[in-house]
Amino acid sequence: MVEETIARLYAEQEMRCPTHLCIGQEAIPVGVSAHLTATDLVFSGHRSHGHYLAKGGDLRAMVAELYGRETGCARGKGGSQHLVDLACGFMGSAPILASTVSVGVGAAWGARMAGEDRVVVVYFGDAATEEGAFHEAMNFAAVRRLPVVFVCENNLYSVHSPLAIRQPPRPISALGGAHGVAAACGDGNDVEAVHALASGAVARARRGDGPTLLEFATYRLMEHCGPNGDLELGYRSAEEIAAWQARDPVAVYRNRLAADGALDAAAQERAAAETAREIDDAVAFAKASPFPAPDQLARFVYPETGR
Amino acid sequence: MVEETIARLYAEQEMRCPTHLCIGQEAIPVGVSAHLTATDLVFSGHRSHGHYLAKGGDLRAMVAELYGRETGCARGKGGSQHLVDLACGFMGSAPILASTVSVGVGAAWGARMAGEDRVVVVYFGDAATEEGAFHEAMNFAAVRRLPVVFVCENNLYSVHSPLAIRQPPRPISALGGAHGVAAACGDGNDVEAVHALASGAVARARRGDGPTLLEFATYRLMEHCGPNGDLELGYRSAEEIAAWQARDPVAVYRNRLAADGALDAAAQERAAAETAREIDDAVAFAKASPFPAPDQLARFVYPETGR
Amino acid sequence: MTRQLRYFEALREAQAQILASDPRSYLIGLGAPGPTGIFGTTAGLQQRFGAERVLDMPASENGMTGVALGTALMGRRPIVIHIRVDFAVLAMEPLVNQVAKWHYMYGGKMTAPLTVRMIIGRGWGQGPQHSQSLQAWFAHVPGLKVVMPTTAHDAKGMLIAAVEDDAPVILFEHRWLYNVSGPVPEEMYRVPLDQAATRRRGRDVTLAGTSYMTLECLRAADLLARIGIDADVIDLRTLTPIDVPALTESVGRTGHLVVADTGHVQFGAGAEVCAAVAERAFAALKAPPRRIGLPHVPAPTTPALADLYYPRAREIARAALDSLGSAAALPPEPDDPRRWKDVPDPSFNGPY
Amino acid sequence: MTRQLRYFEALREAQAQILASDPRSYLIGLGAPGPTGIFGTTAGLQQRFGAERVLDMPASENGMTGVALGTALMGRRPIVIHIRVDFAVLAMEPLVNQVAKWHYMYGGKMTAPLTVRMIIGRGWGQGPQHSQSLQAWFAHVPGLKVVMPTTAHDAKGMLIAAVEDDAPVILFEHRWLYNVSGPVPEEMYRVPLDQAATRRRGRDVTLAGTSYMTLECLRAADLLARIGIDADVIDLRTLTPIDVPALTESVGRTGHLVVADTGHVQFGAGAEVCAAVAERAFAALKAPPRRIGLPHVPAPTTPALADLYYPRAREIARAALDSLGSAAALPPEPDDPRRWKDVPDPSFNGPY
Ligand SMILES: Cc1ncc(C[n+]2csc(CCOP(=O)(O)OP(=O)(O)O)c2C)c(N)n1
Ligand SMILES: Cc1ncc(C[n+]2csc(CCOP(=O)(O)OP(=O)(O)O)c2C)c(N)n1
Ligand SMILES: [Mg+2]
Ligand SMILES: [Mg+2]
Repeated sequence: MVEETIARLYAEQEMRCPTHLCIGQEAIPVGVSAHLTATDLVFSGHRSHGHYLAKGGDLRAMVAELYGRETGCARGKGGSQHLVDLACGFMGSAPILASTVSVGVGAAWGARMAGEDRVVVVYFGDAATEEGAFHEAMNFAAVRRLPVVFVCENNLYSVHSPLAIRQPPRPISALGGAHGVAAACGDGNDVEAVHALASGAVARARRGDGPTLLEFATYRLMEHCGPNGDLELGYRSAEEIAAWQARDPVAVYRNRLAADGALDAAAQERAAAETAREIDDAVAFAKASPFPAPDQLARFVYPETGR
Repeated sequence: MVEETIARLYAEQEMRCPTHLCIGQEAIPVGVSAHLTATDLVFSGHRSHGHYLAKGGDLRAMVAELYGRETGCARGKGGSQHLVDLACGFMGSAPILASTVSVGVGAAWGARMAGEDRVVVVYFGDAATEEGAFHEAMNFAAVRRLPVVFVCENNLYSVHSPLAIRQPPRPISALGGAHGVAAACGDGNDVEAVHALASGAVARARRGDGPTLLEFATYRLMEHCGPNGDLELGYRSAEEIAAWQARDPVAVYRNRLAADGALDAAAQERAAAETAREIDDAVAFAKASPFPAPDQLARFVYPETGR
Repeated sequence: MTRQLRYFEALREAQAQILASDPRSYLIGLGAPGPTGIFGTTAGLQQRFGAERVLDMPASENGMTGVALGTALMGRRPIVIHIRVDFAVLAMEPLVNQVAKWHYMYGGKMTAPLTVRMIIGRGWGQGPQHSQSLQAWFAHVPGLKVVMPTTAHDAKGMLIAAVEDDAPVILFEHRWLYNVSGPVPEEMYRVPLDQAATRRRGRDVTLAGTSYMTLECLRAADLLARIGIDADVIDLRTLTPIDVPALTESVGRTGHLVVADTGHVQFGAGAEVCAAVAERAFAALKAPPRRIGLPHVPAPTTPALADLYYPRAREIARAALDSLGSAAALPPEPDDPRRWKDVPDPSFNGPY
Repeated sequence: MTRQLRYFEALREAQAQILASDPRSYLIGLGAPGPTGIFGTTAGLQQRFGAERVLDMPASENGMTGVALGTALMGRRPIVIHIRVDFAVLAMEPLVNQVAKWHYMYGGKMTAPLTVRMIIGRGWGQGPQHSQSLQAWFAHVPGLKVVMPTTAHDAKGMLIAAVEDDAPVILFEHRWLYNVSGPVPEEMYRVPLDQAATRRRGRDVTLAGTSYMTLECLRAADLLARIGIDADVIDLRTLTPIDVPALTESVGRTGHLVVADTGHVQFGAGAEVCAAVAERAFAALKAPPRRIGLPHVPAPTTPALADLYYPRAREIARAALDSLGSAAALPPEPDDPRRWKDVPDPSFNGPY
C-alpha cells in the first residue's frame, strides 16, 4: 500500500528521484525480517523500500526522503536509492549493483570484532550476482564464517534483460556451494516459505555457523523504475505478468489467512484503514517538511569532527 | 633449464625487472600445450615463462625482453611480466591478478565472431580466483559456451600467504560448477596426468561444448619473485619444500621415461646439451642486442595509424 | 544540409552506419538491445543487425571490458556502452591497466581499438552515484583518447571517428544533450578527435566549455552580449589532447579565460585547461583564468540542493565579468516557470 | 629529538602505536602479516598484536574495501594497505562511490573512517602496471582526503592523524622514500592533513613537490644554489586541500613556480596546483607556472627507457632557469657510477 501510494503520487512530480518499487516482491523482506532483532543489520540495493519498512524503518522519514526534504532519513541527500535508519538497523541502500554486499559482510565482521552478536542480512537482485564484487564478498564471508544471510531476490530480469542471456543455466544458489557458503532456493512469493528458509539461515548465522545464500524466486509487477506497468515495452508477455499477478504474495497470503479464519474481513479492513492513515500521515509530514537550506549543500562532505 | 640460467644470471643485475620463476610448475604448460595448435591462443599472468615457452614462444625474444633490449618480444617495454609472441599464439601476459582471464574469454569470442576455430587457454594462480574479475569472465564464457580452458595452477600460496586464510575449504574447481563450467582437479606435477585432463578440456572446447576449469595441484620451488629459494622466510617448512622437491615434475618425468626405456642417458644428455646451446645463444643474443633508442620512449602510446 | 536530428538520434544513426559498413564492429551494453535502447541510442539496432552485432551483457563491467578487449585483439571493433559513468568505475582496472596500455606494453604488436560510450547522468535526483563526470580521470591515462561531443553533429562524427581510430577512445555523452537537436548530414562523416570548435566569435573574453557546459557558455555569451560584452565560445570537444592552439589563439585575442566543465572543479579538466593556457599563453592573459564546475561535494539528490550544485550560464557570465573587472549587472533571468531545474531547460533544445 | 628512523620504520612505528593505543584499529593488506611485512612496514606487528589486529586478506581489492568500510561503520578504524597503487584501481568503485560518499549521502548519519595506504612503485622494471601514481584521481573525489608524506617524520605523523580522522584518508607512499631516514620522535604525534611544509627558504623561485619529488626539488635547489639561485622548496604533503596559502605566500615572494609531481603531468596534480596558484596569485606570477612530472606515456620496463621517463633534479632546475629567463648553465652532474638510475640514488638516504 505504501508503494501504491507512491506510485499514485509520483505523477505529481514532487518525488523527484529514481524510484524502484518492489510490488510483487514484498513477501521476501517480510519473511526474512520476522527473524531479525532490532540490533540485527540490513543492507540493500536500489529496490529497497520493502527491506527498509520490513526492518522497521521509519515511514515518515522514508517518504520525506523521496520528497527531498530535510526531514528525510538521509536529509534529502540520498533519495529513494539511499535509505537509512540506524535506529532499526537499516544500515543503508545503494544503487551500484552488489556494492553493499561487501559492506554488509564487513559490518558482520566489525560487529564480531566488537564482541557484538548481530546477524546481517544483505538483499540484492539476480543481476547483482554477475558482479565480481559479489563473489569477493561471499568468499570472505565464508573464510571468516561470518553471520551473514545473503538474500537474492531473483525476479528474472535485470531492467529489461532476461536471466538467460546473462547467466548460464544453473540456479544462482549454486554460487553458494562454490564459495563454501550454505545455500537454498525457495518460493519468494510465499511468505511462509520465505519465513521457513530464513529461519534456518538466520539461526545458522546466530549460532556462529557462518553465512547462507538464499535465492528466492519472485517477480516485479511494475516497471523497473517508476510508478507504472510496462507491458507495452514487450520484453515480457502479458501471460507471464498475469501468472505472477495471480501469485501476488500479499493477496495470496491475505487469502490464505482468510481461508484459515485467521483474518476476518473486519480485521482486514481495520488493518488497511490503519495503514492508510499512517501513509497519509507520512505524506502529509513529508509535504509539510522544509527542503534543506542552501547551507546544507556542502555539509557532511567531511565529518565536522575530523577536519 | 631456461629458468635455472635466468636464476644464475639474474645476480649480474642485467635483467632488471621483477621475474617470477615457475620452477616446480613446468608440467602444467607442457601437458596443456601438447594439445594446442599454432592458431590456438594462450594468455597468462605474472608467472608466465613456462606458458610462453611451452606454447612455442621465441626464447631469444623472451630473454632479450628480460634484458630490456629492443629485440625483446615487447621491445623491452614489458619485461618478464609482459611476454608476447603472436607468431605462436601467445597473446600476452600481465601481472594484475586475473586481468587476462576476461581478455582470453574475449579472444575466444572474437575468434568465433570471425569464424575462426581457436581454443584459448588462460593460465592463472590460486590467488587470481579471489578476484571478482575472474568470476565475471567465467560467467560470460559459460553464457556463450566459449572454447576456453581455464587453467588454475594452485601452488598453495599467494606470495607468502597460504590458501586457507584466503579461501574457504573447498576445491577451486568447485567454482566451475557454480558458473556452469565443466571442471576437474588433477596432479599438476605429473605431466601425463595434466596431459590427460587437458586432452578432454581442449577437445571439449574444440567441439564447441564450452569452457572447462582445470585446477592443478603444484608447487613453486623458488621464491615468489626472484632467483633464489626462500626457506629462510619461514612461511613454509623445509619438509614441505623437500616433499615437493621430491616430486619435481621434470625429474619425475625424466626418471619415468628412463625407467620405461624411452629415454636413455645418451639421449638425455644430447637433449640437455641442445637446450644448453639454445639458452646460451639466447643469452648471447640478448646481451648483444641494443637497448631501445631514446626515441622509442613515446612510441606506441597511440597507434601510428590512428592519430 | 538542413536535416535536424537530436543528439541521441545522431548517435543511433552513427552506430547504424558503423554496423552496416564495418562487419568487424559490434555494440554491447546493459540493455543495448532492449526496448528502451539506452535512451534511444540503440533502439531498433538489434532488429536490424542481429543478435550477434547488438548485444546485452551480464552486469559485469570489469569482466566485459576485458572481454571486449579480447575481441578487439582478434580484429573486432567493439562499442561498449555504460549507461552511467558511475558504473564504469568498476571497469577502471581493465580500461586503465590493460586497454590503455596494451599497445604500448607489448611494444606495438597489438592495438586495442575499443570505443567506450559513457553517459554522464544529471537531473531528477540522480544523486551521488548516478551523475559523476569523471573525464579527468581518463584523460590522465596515457593510451586513452577522451572526447566529449556537444552537438548532434559531433556526436555522430566523433563516434564514427572513434570506432575507426585504432586507439581506445572514451566518448562522454551528457544526458542533458540527448534531446538537443542540430544539423546532421546523412552520410557517414568523421569529426577529428583532437580539435576544438569555435561556436561563437567574440573579442572580449574566451568561454571554453566541455560537453553540456558549452551550451551554458553559449547562453552566458548571450547574457553578456546583452550588456555589450562579446564572448568567444570554444567547444573543447576533446581532452586528449586539449586543443591548446585553439585556446591560445582565442585568449591571444581576448586576454580572458573562463573554463566550464561538467565535472568537479578540483583536480578536474578545467585545471588542465588553465594550466596549459597559463603555460603557453601566459603573456596574453590579462587576468587569472577562471574555472566553473561542480563544487567539491558529492551530487545531492534533492532538487533543492541539486539546483545549487550545478552552475549555469549566470555563473559563467559572472566569472567573465569578474575576469574583465566589470561591475556591470547581468540582465535579469528570463522567466522560468519551473520550480526546479533538475530537468533540461526546454529552451535548450537546439538547434546547435 | 635526534633519533633517526627510516620512512618504512616510521610507518611501522606509527602503526604499532595506533594498534597499541586504539583497540578499534586494525591493519589489513595482502601479505601484511607475512615474513616480509609489506616492505617492512608491518613486520612483526602480527606477532605483537595478534592475528585479529594485523591481517592478510584474499586478493579481492574491491570486496575487501567494502568489507573494511563495513567494519568502519561498526566503529573500527581500519588501515587497508595496497602494495601498489595499480592494484587499488580494482577498488575504485567502493572507494569512490561508497567510502567517499557514505557520510554525505546518508545525511551525515555515519562516518567512514578508513585509512588506505597505497604504495607508488618505481624502479627495477616495475613497468606499466606496477608504478602508477594516481593521486590526482583520488583528489578529484569529494569526501576523500589525500596526503603524500615525504619525510619519515611526516609518514608517522600523517598516518596517525589519518587514522584518527573521521574522514577516509588515502595515504600515498612512494617506494623510493622507504629507506630515506630522518628525525622521528618516539611519542605519538600528529601532522595536520591540510598543511604544506617549507623545506628550504629561498627568494628566487618556488619549487613545490609532492612526495619523492620533493627530494628532487631539494636537490634541484642545491644545483641552483651553486649558480647563485635561491629556491624556496615547498613539500605539498596534502592534496585535499592543497595548501594554497603556503604556495601563494611563497610565490608572492619569488614570482616563479615549478611544480614537480610523481604522476603524469597531463590532468595531474600539478595542473591543480598551477590552476589554483594562477587563480589566487596571478598578479604575483612573473612567468608561467611550470610542471614537471611523467610524460603522457605508460611506464616502460627497460631501464634504458625508464631512465628517460622519470624527471629528476636537473629537469626541475632547468624549468626554474626557464622560468627565470636565465641562460645560466647548471653545474655538471655529480659523478654517478651507476649505469642505470632504476634504484634510488644512494646519496638520497637522508636525513630529511
Ligand atoms: C554496477 C551497476 N551497473 C548497472 C546498473 C544499472 N542498473 C540499475 S538496476 C539494474 C538491474 C538490476 O537487476 P537486479 O539486480 O536483478 O535487481 P532488480 O532490479 O531486478 O530488482 C541495473 C542493471 C547499476 N545500478 N550498477
Ligand atoms: C590485483 C593484484 N593484486 C595484488 C597483486 C600482487 N601479487 C603479485 S603476484 C601475487 C600472488 C599471486 O598468487 P597466485 O595467483 O596464486 O599465483 P602464484 O604467484 O602463486 O603463481 C600477488 C598477490 C597483483 N599482481 N595484482
Ligand atoms: Mg532482477
Ligand atoms: Mg599461488
